[in-house]
Amino acid sequence: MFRLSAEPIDPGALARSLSDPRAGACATFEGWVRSRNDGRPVRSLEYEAYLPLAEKEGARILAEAAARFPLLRAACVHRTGALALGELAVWVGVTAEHRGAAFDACRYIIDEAKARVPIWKREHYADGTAGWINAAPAAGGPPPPP
Amino acid sequence: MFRLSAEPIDPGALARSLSDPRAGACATFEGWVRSRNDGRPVRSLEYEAYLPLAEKEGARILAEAAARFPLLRAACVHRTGALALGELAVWVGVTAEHRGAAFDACRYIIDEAKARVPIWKREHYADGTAGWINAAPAAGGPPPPP
Amino acid sequence: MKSVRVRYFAILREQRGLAEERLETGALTAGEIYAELSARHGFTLPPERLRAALNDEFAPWGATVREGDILAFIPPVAGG
Amino acid sequence: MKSVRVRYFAILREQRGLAEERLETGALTAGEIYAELSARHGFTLPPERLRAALNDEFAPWGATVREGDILAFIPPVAGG
Repeated sequence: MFRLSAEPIDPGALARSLSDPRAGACATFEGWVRSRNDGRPVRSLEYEAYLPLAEKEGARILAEAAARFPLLRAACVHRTGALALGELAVWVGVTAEHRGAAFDACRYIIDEAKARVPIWKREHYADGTAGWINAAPAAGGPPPPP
Repeated sequence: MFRLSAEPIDPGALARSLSDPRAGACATFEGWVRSRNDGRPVRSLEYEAYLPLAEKEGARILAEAAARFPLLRAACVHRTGALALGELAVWVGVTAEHRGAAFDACRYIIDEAKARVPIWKREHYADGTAGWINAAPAAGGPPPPP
Repeated sequence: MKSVRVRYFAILREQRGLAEERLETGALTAGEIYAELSARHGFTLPPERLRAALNDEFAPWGATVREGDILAFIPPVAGG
Repeated sequence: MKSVRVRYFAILREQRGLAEERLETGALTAGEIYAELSARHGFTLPPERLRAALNDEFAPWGATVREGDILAFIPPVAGG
């Protein structure tokens, strides 16, 4: 299940939704809004998404993960709208019988989601300026993780 | 922070305890009691630990992870006593600026904890028998993950 | 000439000053339409940094755009 | 002869029938004490499948055990 959420994400409820009697492992990833990016103090940020295409691409990524790894269930929820420092921006969870598949699939999903799902981040800096991430005319240097 | 817990683990509270304004990533691992192991239906299980040595070895593993990976905070809590199917047996969480370190450190901690911390698992099977895992006189075949 | 719906996101939406418009154009492909709009509005992103989407699905720049299609330009994504 | 506290866990605790005992022994090392106890109680695990711990810290089998020490035998672990 991939979805975009304009409301705060509830990680506990999401993790419970992945439970399965066969599951021995649950790996999760949470992306949090941090107070600096590339050395600049960040005050808040906003996410914009191309809704129908983002949901299609997200569902494709989850289907790919299920085909590549022996997982039981997987979910990814990404926030849209304005977020404060420390808020949960994206949640990924995977259950599997064994931990290798849970970790590998979780990482696959977040790596692909960040590279492919049409979601954009605009950071508001402490000095009052703001900017879209990755929007420079030339792709300069390696893209910052995560 | 590594500890053993005779009481149910609260993953939400643990994840909050890892928050840090610089953290952009939180990777967690949960080990759940599953309904079969090596093809045998499991009814419940119990964990026994060598308390002072388990806590020392767990603390060493967390210190090693902090030395190897650029993480911000890390915690691991392992249950002791009787557990029902689906219950949370072990929780690992790591926060870092970037997701690579969070994933790598989380996996390092659970891999090492399972290999080194003196904790033992006794499974109770649906047919009324029970047995200690990994306790065969000869180490037969690869140890089962996770 | 045909009428196409164009959607803009993120920096392109800011540079265009709106999120969606109806465009009358004689251009044939997604790439030709981006070139036309880019020249008119001064978009800073070159096409090699963008992807095109047609009717809510990714499409190659050479895809033919038809009457009534929804065309979108996807700036480099930055989720997570 | 000296007096040593011996702790048993998991399958060793079951096979010994108790979790801890005080042992009077003339054996010098952790390995010699395990051999003595294993012969007496029929432990199924060979020493190469175990680790020794002395005073709540891992120790080599050749470690000298002294009066009053706490000696533990660690069966193959199985956390998680």
